Amino acid sequence: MIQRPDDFAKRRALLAGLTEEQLKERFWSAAFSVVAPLVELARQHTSPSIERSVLLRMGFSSIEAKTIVELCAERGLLGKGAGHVVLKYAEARGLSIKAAGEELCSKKGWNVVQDLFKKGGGVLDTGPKKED
Amino acid sequence: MIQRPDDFAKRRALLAGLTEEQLKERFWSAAFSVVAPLVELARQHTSPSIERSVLLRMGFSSIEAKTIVELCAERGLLGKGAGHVVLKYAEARGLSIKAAGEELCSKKGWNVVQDLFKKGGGVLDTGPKKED
Amino acid sequence: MTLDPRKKIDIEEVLTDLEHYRPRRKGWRWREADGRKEGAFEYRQASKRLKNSVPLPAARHFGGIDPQPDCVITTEIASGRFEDDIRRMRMAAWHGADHIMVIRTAGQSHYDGLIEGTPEGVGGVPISRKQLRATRKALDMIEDEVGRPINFHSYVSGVAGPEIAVLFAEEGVNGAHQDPQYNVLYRNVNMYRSFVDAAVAKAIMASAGMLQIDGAHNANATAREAFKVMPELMVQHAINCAFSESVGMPKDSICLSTVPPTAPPAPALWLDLPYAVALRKMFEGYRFRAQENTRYIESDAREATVTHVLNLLVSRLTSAHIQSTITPDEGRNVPWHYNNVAAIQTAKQALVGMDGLSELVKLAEEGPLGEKVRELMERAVLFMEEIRDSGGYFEAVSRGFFVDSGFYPERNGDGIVRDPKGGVGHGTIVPRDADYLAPVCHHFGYNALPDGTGRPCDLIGGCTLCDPSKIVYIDELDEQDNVRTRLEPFREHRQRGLIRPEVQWYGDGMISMTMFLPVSENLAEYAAVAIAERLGLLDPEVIHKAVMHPAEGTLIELKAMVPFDIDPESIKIPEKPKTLSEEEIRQAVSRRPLHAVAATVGEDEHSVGMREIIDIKHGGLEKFGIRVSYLGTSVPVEKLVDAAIETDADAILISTIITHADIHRKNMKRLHELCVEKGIRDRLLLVSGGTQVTDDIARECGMDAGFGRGTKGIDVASFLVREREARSANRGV
Amino acid sequence: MTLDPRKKIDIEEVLTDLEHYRPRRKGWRWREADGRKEGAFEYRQASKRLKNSVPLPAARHFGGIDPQPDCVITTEIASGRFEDDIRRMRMAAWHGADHIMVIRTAGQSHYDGLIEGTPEGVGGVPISRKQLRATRKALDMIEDEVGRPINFHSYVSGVAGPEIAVLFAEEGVNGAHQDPQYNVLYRNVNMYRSFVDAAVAKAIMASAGMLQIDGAHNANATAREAFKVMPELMVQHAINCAFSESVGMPKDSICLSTVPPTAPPAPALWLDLPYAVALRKMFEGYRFRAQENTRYIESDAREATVTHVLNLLVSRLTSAHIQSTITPDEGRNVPWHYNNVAAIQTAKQALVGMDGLSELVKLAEEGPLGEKVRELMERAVLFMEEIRDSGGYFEAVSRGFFVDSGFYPERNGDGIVRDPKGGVGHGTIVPRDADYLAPVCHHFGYNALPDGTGRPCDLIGGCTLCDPSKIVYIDELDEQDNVRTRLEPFREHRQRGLIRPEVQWYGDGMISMTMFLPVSENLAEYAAVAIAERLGLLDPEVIHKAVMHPAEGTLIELKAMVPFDIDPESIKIPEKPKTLSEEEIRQAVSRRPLHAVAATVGEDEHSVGMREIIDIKHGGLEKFGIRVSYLGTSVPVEKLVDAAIETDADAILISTIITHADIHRKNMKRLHELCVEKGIRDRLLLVSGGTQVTDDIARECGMDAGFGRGTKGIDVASFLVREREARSANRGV
Repeated sequence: MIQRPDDFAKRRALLAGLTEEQLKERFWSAAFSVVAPLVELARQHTSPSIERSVLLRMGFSSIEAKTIVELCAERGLLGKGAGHVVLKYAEARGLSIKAAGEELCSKKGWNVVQDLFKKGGGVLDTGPKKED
Repeated sequence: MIQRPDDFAKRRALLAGLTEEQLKERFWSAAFSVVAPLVELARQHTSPSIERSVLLRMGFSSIEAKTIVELCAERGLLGKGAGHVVLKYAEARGLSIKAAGEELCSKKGWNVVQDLFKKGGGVLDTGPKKED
Repeated sequence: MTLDPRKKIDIEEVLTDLEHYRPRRKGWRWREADGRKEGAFEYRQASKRLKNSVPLPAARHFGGIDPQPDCVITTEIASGRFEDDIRRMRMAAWHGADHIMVIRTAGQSHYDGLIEGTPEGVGGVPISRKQLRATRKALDMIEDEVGRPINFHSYVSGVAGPEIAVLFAEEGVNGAHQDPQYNVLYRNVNMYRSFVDAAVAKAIMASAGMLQIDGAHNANATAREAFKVMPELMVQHAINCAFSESVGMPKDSICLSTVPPTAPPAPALWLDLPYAVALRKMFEGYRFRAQENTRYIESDAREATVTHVLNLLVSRLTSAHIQSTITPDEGRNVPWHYNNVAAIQTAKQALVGMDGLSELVKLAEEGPLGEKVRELMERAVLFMEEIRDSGGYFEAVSRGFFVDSGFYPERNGDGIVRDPKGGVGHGTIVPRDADYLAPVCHHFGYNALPDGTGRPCDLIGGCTLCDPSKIVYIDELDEQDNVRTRLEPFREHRQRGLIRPEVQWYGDGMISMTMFLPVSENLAEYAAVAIAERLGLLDPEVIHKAVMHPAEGTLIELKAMVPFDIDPESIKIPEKPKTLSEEEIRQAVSRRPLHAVAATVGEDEHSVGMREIIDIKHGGLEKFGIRVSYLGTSVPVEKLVDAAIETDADAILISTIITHADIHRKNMKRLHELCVEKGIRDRLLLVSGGTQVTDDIARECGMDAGFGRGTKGIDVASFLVREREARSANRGV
Repeated sequence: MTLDPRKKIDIEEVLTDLEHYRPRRKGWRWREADGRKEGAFEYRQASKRLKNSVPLPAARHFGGIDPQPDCVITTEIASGRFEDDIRRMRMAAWHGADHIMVIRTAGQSHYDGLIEGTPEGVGGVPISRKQLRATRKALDMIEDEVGRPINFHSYVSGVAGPEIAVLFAEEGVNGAHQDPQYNVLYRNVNMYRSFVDAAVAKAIMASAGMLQIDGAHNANATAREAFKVMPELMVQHAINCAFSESVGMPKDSICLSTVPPTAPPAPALWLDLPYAVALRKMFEGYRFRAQENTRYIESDAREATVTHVLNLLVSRLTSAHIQSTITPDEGRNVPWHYNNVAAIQTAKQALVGMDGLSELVKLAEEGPLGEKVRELMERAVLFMEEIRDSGGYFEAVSRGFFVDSGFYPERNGDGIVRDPKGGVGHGTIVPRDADYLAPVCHHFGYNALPDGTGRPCDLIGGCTLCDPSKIVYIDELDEQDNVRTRLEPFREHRQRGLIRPEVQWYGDGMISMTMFLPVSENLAEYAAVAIAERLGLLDPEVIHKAVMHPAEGTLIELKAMVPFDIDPESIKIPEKPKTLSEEEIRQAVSRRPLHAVAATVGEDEHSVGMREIIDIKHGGLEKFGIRVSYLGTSVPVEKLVDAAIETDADAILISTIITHADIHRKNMKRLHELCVEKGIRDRLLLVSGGTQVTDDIARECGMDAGFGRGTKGIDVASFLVREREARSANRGV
């Protein structure tokens, strides 16, 4: 930012007449406006760490989670959800979740997965969706 | 003092109605009553240290002052004032204050002093005058 | 598994069967408020008493009370080895800490995934499942020992936030730092990635009832003039608060990390108090963690302590749900464990000392305080609105809105600038497709769960948050860098109980030395190191210096390593004599009366100790029927001997405190010699006491016994009765 | 004779021609109030700036300001040797003390007369004319050096009060303790003698404009439960105030010595604040000296410091004309000189930190505070009235009214009892006869001056108070025990500038060591002594211990003597390189541009230091035309090297603070090695900085230079320019 002198006296003119309660309302209203697009961004995106967190919750080790997410990402499948990938593969092959994941870890079954998600899913992007 | 429970609640009845200013007046009035006899005691008495302080102020060394006061005390002359003794002796002998004190220090001239204060002055006492 | 206060915690035992250990609870615990009496006093801001604890030193004057303040007290632990952390946590808990914050190893925030095992860390420990589980297990034992829940805390930041949040939820971590702004500004993590991850992490944290602490205080620590950053701090707090609430975190789990922004010689309260008040108005309903100011901590531990107390004053004049502590050696090195304890003691002492303060004084909102509060609030509103009106948060960051050293709306143009298309993790977020699915519970964001799904994890037969048996435990991945290899070299050392100083790790040998040298600063520093080297200490390093006067001298503190152990077998500890029973003493005295004369000698007006030894009301000698003639204070030794002869006493008791020029020794010797001269030494028992007296010193000086700090009447009574009987026996009486 | 801040005070010079030295002023001096700006701040409770001083350590963040609080700050000095006292006073004055209180040697209060010469004291110095004159002479030099009047203070108590008062008035002592009750209760001086002497002493003190401080605070230090003695303290203060006023002392020369009566873990403010308020109401118009609580000082310096700050808070919430300081080591030994400085720094720091506090908060007199204030005042009134109604003061003392541990009117029957017909000096007062005469000025009481006498001393041609030339100076009485014999053994030591630590006296060799031992309290104490002995230290003695956990370990502080000197000739101090002039640097850079890449490395967010080195606004590198690409914080070393290659930089500057596991060394080595690997080491200047970095460490780790705390931009710029030129020269470029 460029330098700017302290022009508070001028800027506060807008606020001088407000009660404390009004001031707070104004602050929080602006704060929630500022975060709203951030929340929306988060709602509509995922990340490697998020997907690993899903796999952890599904009972995979951190090592397995890392491998599966990497393999998903390479195949453009993160937008489907890595857990989703494992789940669909397990259902398709009649395996337990755990066994399905282990197979995928050992790089088996990915062609099946690709078929299951024929559309292929999102590609890596570099910013928020709305900016794409 | 014998033990006594905290009967403040009872005792304060006397004071409860007073303003803060009245409370302060009462405190200081009692305080000055308590010290009045102490001040009077001090006004009417002297001590070896007081008399030495007089001699110091007259230009004697602490060693001289100590000797003169001891010799005065032995002769019951403290009640006259040790400085007074030196002064009278100096006047009687036509000596400077300093020279007079030095003579008295060397135990000379005390018979002259005794004559100068024929009444002999007070004796050591063990308490305030009014209690004698 | 329970701890015995007399035994060290057994790390081997902690590590045993860790695979199956489950935390016994989740979620944050506040202290149980308990305005109540302790000893002679009533407290207005106290919490439940501890079962085991170490009170403040001065507590011995107040019956050993250890009142606990109302707020949770934090200690930050960063030894780099979790096995040493655990011991430090136990010490901290005994002094009143119930929020144990474990600092992560340097670099973990850029580690894209979880660390497993127990490698050694730098500036903190690698946070891993094994480390967390072992620590939580130890803390469960420690909380039983002290009788208060202990909150375990670490960091859900960096590029692995969601995973770490899951790990924390699974392993019973009770609180965590989570603030996507921290990643962006101070860890250079890509801003989109930070916020996307944060939402998921926060949702998981909320599910486990964790308390979230934000990261705004870092702006304080980073800004050039921390006291100008106040409007921005409010903005940063609000962004994290609003974002957290928006993703479903309850307001009372959202805690602001606030720091009084300045420190003396600045007029600290004049700046800090209005800010604290403004925050508490603006953020009503949220929780407050009052952190210490670290921006201005230098190497002077005294200075850090005083500033800490001023910070605690701000807490007491406003409010704090959590009171953080920073070790007073923060300005010189990685914290040493006894400094964790020092900081906790300072917090406890000051908070208890200021108990009820806000009932005694009121904030003067009508004066300059109110004006400054209002001004800060207005500046914060303007800041937030400028962000909104300038294209939003990402735009603001990319334009250097944050950590500018101007007092907003003033701008110095030196804020931190981050590129939205840069930073760690740039290019890694992915839009969720229409059929995106995450078949687990407490997941945030779009999730195309099939219609009719109950719990999301029903799709997979349960997730780890619902069924912890599914959690996969990994022990170690690195055969060299783990707790067992670290413990091995000291195995025999531990078993033999060899003694070596430490400040950070078992057996590190580090000590500190403080010395004044009557020379200038520069020379003093090198001379001090030379002294340490000549003493045979290793690696001496100056950790603090202070000019007392440019020419008259310099105070130096240095650290160095002691290069040897002390074998406890080689130390002779004199046994503490057992006392007789009260009844035995009373009978002996009633058979044969015992009379003592007593006084403090020299110019010692400290009669309290002696009077406690004598006085019947304090269980002193009189209680057992021993008659004591107390001659008063500053009594010449001669007078005591005369009195003993006159009254045909059996004993002389003297008390002395001044150690200057060994006056206590001289008085003791004089007493002994006088009694010899007067031919009464044989029939008199000579006893001396005082805080600096030991039995050895007293005996060297001709006394029959000496008693130091902590002596009770019964100790002296036992000695008198026993010694008199022994002498009678010798004389064949 | 003036002092040079770069030179030690020369005691030989102070002693020269002392016979003819006259104090240049008499009477007490307050600080000159001066609410004013210092650096970025405005102070409401500040006094005039000092000419020379040592600021607080944190002042370096605020332009080195050293704001001075409004109130006089006291330090108490008690080394036992006045020649060492003087050095300590100089150090104290540089840190802000302007009230130097010299403690008297043990026994002097029972010495019936004046001491002459300079014998060594115990717990203080023998107060004599020579000692006073030499000290005043030194203080006159010191006050010129610091630029503020220094008040010199000692004791007019004991059985030689009137003489000492004369001595003080003659020698320019500015303040003194005088309270006859102190003699009676704590020195067992006969009560009649005490009051008779006191009246004369006070009148003389008043004549010289001395400030009088009373002795009531001793009841605090003596009572078993000091917080119950509050009504009595008010009574004691009032008796001395009323007595002093009655003998002619002006109200504003009468100063109460008040102490917050309690300390944590008691709810200290809850008890101390109402008491402080009650006192200030009841004693309006008198002066207040706020003394530290010493009743509850233990051996823990940290604890003492925190309690001190709470005491300072009481002063700031009420008022204090004088703020006393007690050294934090009071609870363990006779104060060490650097602890005098520590306590003064604490007072300055806390007072400045709380500048203006009473404008920000108001006493809540409507609540419990007001009730408690009223109660204390009422209890004091009842106490005073009971004395009056029970036969007066002497009767009250003889019945044990004072220092009873009950909360008046409660009585525990354990007060101090004194016999009116006993005590030191019993039977020595004499009634003044009708013709009693004292031919000197400022004499109190009956004086049968002849009619028409002008000044009383006209009778003798002037007294010493009117004509100082009459004062008789005695040099030494004891040929063995005097300052010259004490200085002799160290004459050569001083001349050669040999270095030995000290804490009390020149060359005493004493240092302290702090260590944590992972064993129980009892074992730790003996093991610590064993360690000190094995290091070759003499007479180790434990001065503090603190249980960290009963089984996990104990903190030990011990003192011991270093048995050798360090010869400064044997120490090699690396020379600080002189910087180039700004113009030289600018020209060199304009001749040949210089570009650096810079970042903090590792996980280091402490960018302030680095930014100050770089930033044009802070006189950093940019100011000289050096271009710096700042890459931010926590930047991996690899990235820096890449950036340097990309931009063809001439230098890489890194900053690092964390020393844990030697991360700073590792980062430096890694940077060096990477540059070697990439083949660019020769063309790059590698510089590292940080508070823990030294040039030696940096060079060891492969850097070209290292810069530590206090570095300025010009230091780094000079190095870069010089080193680049040196290299070019070597390469023949």
